[in-house]
Amino acid sequence: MLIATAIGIAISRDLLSVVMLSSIYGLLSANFFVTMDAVDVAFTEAAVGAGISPLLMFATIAIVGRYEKLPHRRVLSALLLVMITGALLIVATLDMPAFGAADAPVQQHVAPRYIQQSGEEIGIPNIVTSVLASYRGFDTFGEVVVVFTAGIGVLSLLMLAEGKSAKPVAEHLLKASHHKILRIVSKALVAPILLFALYVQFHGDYGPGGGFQAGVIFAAAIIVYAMLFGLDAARQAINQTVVRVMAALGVLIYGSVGLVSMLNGGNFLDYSVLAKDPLHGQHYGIIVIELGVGITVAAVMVLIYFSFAGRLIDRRGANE
Amino acid sequence: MSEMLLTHYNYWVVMVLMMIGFYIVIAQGNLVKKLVGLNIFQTSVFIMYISAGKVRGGSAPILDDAVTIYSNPLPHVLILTAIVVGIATTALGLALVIRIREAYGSAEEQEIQEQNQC
Amino acid sequence: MDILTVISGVLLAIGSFLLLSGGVGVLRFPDVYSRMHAAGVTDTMGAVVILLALMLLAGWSLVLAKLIMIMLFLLITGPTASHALGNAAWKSGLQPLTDKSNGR
Amino acid sequence: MLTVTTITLLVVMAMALSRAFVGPTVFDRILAANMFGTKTVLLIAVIGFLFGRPEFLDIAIVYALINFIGVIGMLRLIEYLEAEKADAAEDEH
Repeated sequence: MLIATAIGIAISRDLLSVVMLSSIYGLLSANFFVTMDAVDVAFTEAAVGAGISPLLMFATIAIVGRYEKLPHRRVLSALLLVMITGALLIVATLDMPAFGAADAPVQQHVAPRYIQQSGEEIGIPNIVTSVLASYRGFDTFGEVVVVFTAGIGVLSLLMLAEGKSAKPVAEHLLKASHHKILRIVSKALVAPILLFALYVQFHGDYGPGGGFQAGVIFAAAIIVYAMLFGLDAARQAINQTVVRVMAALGVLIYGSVGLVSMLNGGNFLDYSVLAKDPLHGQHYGIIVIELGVGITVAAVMVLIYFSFAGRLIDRRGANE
Repeated sequence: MSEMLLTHYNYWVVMVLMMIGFYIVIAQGNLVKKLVGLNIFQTSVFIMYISAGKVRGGSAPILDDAVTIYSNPLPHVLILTAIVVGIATTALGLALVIRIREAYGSAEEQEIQEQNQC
Repeated sequence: MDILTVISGVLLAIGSFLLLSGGVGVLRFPDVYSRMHAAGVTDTMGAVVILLALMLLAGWSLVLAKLIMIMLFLLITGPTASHALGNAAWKSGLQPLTDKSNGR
Repeated sequence: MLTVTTITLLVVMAMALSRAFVGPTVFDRILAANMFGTKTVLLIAVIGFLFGRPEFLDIAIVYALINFIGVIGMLRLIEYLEAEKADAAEDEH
């Protein structure tokens, strides 16, 4: 089914349906991840692949235009190239270990150690979280910085021309005041979503979840609000400067945990020294770090959405 | 050969997906479409990692007394962060597309190249 | 065999049937509105029935609470989404297929 | 019975997918996407029970929420596009 969807995406020329299909594609791949036991990954893919990324693409399409204009070019040569590469790759897979084999090289290296010892060393049941935040904490720090940088990039690309063409826009469209039912329902939903995001954030030690997922869910709640009550209302509710500061603050929290552990005589991001009992130290470290990750991801997602939507409105204002 | 088919089908699915994404990226002119293709490519890599980490009969890597075999948690960690970074970079790409469209009045590769040659 | 398992099995069967009929409806009906009818009604009902069956399997635990939450969310969001969809389709000027316009 | 339900869900998902392919209007596609989302929620819940680890229903909750958000977002932006089209038509007059 994944393949069928992908082919559909390749064939269709209406960008709207392309995006719709890509959202279905996200849902499908998340399903696949669940059957493959990767619950944390499915969680993230659920929030990102099915929710945020189609929305952003939609916003872009609303700005850029809906249809592809030109016929596909170089189709034959491209197909040929793709076929050859694909064939080579498939030949290469013949040497790969069989699917699901427990003795494949991937399973031999560090994974057994994580599975057998993380329970005693870190003391939290979710191995993914302990690997993410503790064993590979430095990597994750890098990822958070990348997300932060991407946020800055989007801001600097889209905020440049802001205010230049800000004319009043058709009020009723922006605020969607004619969607009474939608507004009431989503008003009722925003608070539970935020609460659920916090649950995901702090329950990440015990079940699937953690900072990345919680951040995305949190941002989704705010995006719903912005969609139905107008961008201005959302900007009033959540001050944009505060969001920007928050994005940086999350990274700062993460980094400073590392520094504190250095001051206490350990290595960078070595939480065992944070408390007398190394287990407690690990717990504190992971909770604080997940918090940092969550804050940064949520803030960056909200910022990205705001700047896209702001662009949309600016452009509309310029048209009128 | 049929044995191969049963044990390696996951890789082949990944390859087909990857090639579809690749095809979209090189053969199509629209920049948004190219980004979607890139996303498909990306997802195929995710699926590759995750299916490599699956252990037959294993269960999700969350410690529980009743479970003895777990799937490999390491690929999960890598892909989890990769997804979030992926969406961030996609957003960056879309922002670039918007700027390009504003500068050239088009999001089609060919038209942009024609304008550049003038 | 436990009576709860039997009941949940029956509920699962009903749910599957509802979903299947909804799927056939979405595939076969002639226009957006009738398709929406097929999908919206069976979606909500089938989902609720299946979740009820799962609740019977779960017994008293955190899982039960989560299932109830899912059910509530689906009950709230499903009809709302259908409403919004129908509203938008109508606003965009799409006419439902009536007897008069049948021979298009 | 759980297995039967899983298979049914997969079949229905395939149906929705084909509707999303064919669907003459945008709304058909959104409808299919929405239906697909509901099916995904159910599938994840059922699979959790099937594999005997039903603790992972959190994912299903997230789906139920995100799916709704996605549909609403798509509809809003389509409304936006329609308004733009109407504006353009007015300009031509």
